[in-house]
This record gives sequence, C-alpha cells and structure tokens, in this order.
Amino acid sequence: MVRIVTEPIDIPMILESLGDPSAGGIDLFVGTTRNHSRGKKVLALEYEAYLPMALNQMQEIADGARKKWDIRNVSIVHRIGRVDIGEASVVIGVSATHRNEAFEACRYCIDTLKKVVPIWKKEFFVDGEAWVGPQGGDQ
Amino acid sequence: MVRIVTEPIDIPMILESLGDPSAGGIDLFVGTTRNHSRGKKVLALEYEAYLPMALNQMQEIADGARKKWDIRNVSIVHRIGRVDIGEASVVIGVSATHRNEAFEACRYCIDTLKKVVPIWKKEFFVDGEAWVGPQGGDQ
Amino acid sequence: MIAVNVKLFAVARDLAGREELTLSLPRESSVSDLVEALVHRYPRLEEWKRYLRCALNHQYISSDQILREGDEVAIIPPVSGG
Amino acid sequence: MIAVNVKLFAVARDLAGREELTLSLPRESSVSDLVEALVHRYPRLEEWKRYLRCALNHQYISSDQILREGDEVAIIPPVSGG
Repeated sequence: MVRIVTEPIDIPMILESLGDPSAGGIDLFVGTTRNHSRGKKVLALEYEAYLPMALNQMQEIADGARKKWDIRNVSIVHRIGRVDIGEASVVIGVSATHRNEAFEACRYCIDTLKKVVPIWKKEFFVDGEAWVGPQGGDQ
Repeated sequence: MVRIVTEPIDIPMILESLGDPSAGGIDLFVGTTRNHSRGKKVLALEYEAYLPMALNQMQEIADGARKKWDIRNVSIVHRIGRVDIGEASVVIGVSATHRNEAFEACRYCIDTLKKVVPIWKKEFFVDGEAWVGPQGGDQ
Repeated sequence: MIAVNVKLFAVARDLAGREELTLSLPRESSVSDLVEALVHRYPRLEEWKRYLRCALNHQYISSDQILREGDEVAIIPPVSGG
Repeated sequence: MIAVNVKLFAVARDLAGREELTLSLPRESSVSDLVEALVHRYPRLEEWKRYLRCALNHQYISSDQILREGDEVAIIPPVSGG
C-alpha cells in the first residue's frame, strides 16, 4: 500500500494492511516531527509533494524492496500539509517471514524515500520559515 | 515501559508511550505468530514466562539499549498465554532523535530478548504440541 | 527553437514566484541548458542551482538528456520528505 | 548437606512432572552438580541437559557457581520468546 494523505496517518490500518499469516514479524518506522532542527526551535512543519511523481517513486521503492528481500507486504504512507510536533509525517511498514528481512527492507525504504521522493519540508520557527536545504545522511 | 500481558498487545498505547517532542523517529518491531514452523502447519501458540525474571531481564535489555544508544524511550511488551496466528506476541518500540539509533536499538532489543528472556513457546500442530527447542539465529 | 514546459516546486517555486512556465530553447538543448536558462531568467535560483534535479514523466533524468518540443520538465529542489 | 529449592519451567517442568522440588546436595556443590542430580532423578531431562541454564535471584549464573543452603535455583530450558 502506497499513499499520500493529508490527515493524521492511521497506523493501526497500516499494521492491518501488513498482516499475513505466514509473517513472523513486522518492522514499522514512524517518522515524527521534531521540536528542534539545526539548533533552532521548530513550531510546526509543512510538507508539499509533487503528487504523481512522489506516488510513483514510493511505489518503485516498495517494488524494489520486494525484489531485494523475501518480504510479504510493504506499506509506505506519507502525510503532507501541516504536521504538528510529535505527529507522524511518514510511516513505513514491512512484514516478512523472518525479522531480519523486515528490518533491512524497512530501513531501505525510509533511507531511499528520503533521497528520491519529491516531497519537501518547510520548517516554521519563532522568527520565520524556511524550506529544508540539501541534507546529509541521517536527518 | 516493560510489560508482560495476557491480552492482545495495545500497539497505539505503546506508540503513545514512546512519544517525545524531540524524537525524529520510532522503530517498532511486531513479532507475530506464523502459521508454519520447521515445515509444519501451526494452529496456535502458547507462551509461558518465568514472570519476575522475565520482567527483570526485559528491563535490563531496555536499560542496556539506553546505555548503548542515544535514544529517547524504549518499550518492550510481551504477551503470554494463547496467541492465535497473525496476532502479536511481542512488540518493541524505540524512539530516538535520529532514526539510525532507533533501528539499531530496536534490533538489539528483539535479538537479545530472544536469547535471554525466560519465555517459552509451545506450538500446537494438527497432530500434537511441542515446546520449541534450542534455536538458531533468526527465528 | 523548442518550447518546454517547466513545473516548479517548493523553494524553486517560491524563488521564481511561479509554479509553471514555458521556456523557449534552441533545438538539441539538454536538461542542464534548461536549468541555465531558468536561472538566467530567475537569478534568485542561482544558489540552489547545483542542487536542482529534473524529472520527465515522473522519473529523474540526467543533466545531459536532450529535450524535445512539448516536454514537461519538473524542477526538483533537494527533497526533504520523511 | 545443603537443601536447594529448584523451580522448573516449560519443557523441563513437563518432563519432570513437577514445578518445584527440593534437592539435597553435598556442601560446595556447584550449579552443574545440581543439574546432574536433577537429571539423575528425572532421566527424561537427559536430552535437554546440555541446553539447561540456571538462574538465581532472576539472574543467570554460571555452571561453576557454588550453591548455598536455601538457594532457589530456576532451571531455564532454551528460551523461545519473541
């Protein structure tokens, strides 16, 4: 399941979408908005997507994970619009027969999403707002 | 939060327990009961724990994860008693400022739990039941 | 000359002040020629230039790809989803 | 002689047919002496012997640890939680 939503991400629904009687484990990554960024206090975040391409790239990531690992299901859901501190902006879940594959594939999906999916984050500070610039590795 | 429960594991409650405004990510591992084991069809599973020691060891794992990685919160919940196919037997969640720490600490917790926590699984097959014996790595 | 449609997002759109435009480019222009023409028209994009990627039909394309009449090119500033 | 209380779980309990018992052991007996005595009394435990670990006060103890009067030792067959 690959989706971009404007409402809070429904995590129980995602877990349900991953269920498979032959799965022994699910790894779920929940990206949440942090109250600080590069030393400044963040009040809220706003995400924008180039929708058709973002969905296309997310589907390619999910398909790629299925090719690289022996997994059962994979779901990638990103929220756009305003996301308050502590709320989930992205949720990625992978079910697999063995946990190693679930962990590795989930990690691959979030790492790749952050590099290629055309979604942009604007940070709102006390004294202004700014689009996030070129990033290093683990943001 | 470290708990052993006899009812279905409340995953939204665990996610809530991990929330932290300075956390950028949560990694959640959900261990689910599989419908097959060593080539045989499994009907259900039953878990038994040496309760005080199991809770003690789970707390040590959580404390160990906090010492090894810069993480915010960690929760480990195991269910005992009968667990039907597809239901969660264990849920481990770790929140951290950066996702790398969340993934690594979560992986450490489930790997260590499977090695040291005195909890035992009995598998029910069509033709009988059996305690799970000595295990290899990724079960 | 060929006409290429350009879509702008996020910081690129804000700096250019528009979401879409059409650029006239010499025949056989490449993706990097398009970016040069775009930055020439909107100099505020200069500091982001080396970070801009381009996409055609929802796929990233390399900077030496040759553009054709009617192509719709998306300008992708550094992504920051997740 | 010392008296050591033993708690049994899962497959060990099922094979021994009981949850708790008290073993009399010579002074200075170690954990592995206790396991030997236990398997001697319940021979069906033999095939699990090399996988049994022991715990005292909810902590694993090594097989050469010396036991004392009144210790309560838990016999931990291979764990399979998760």
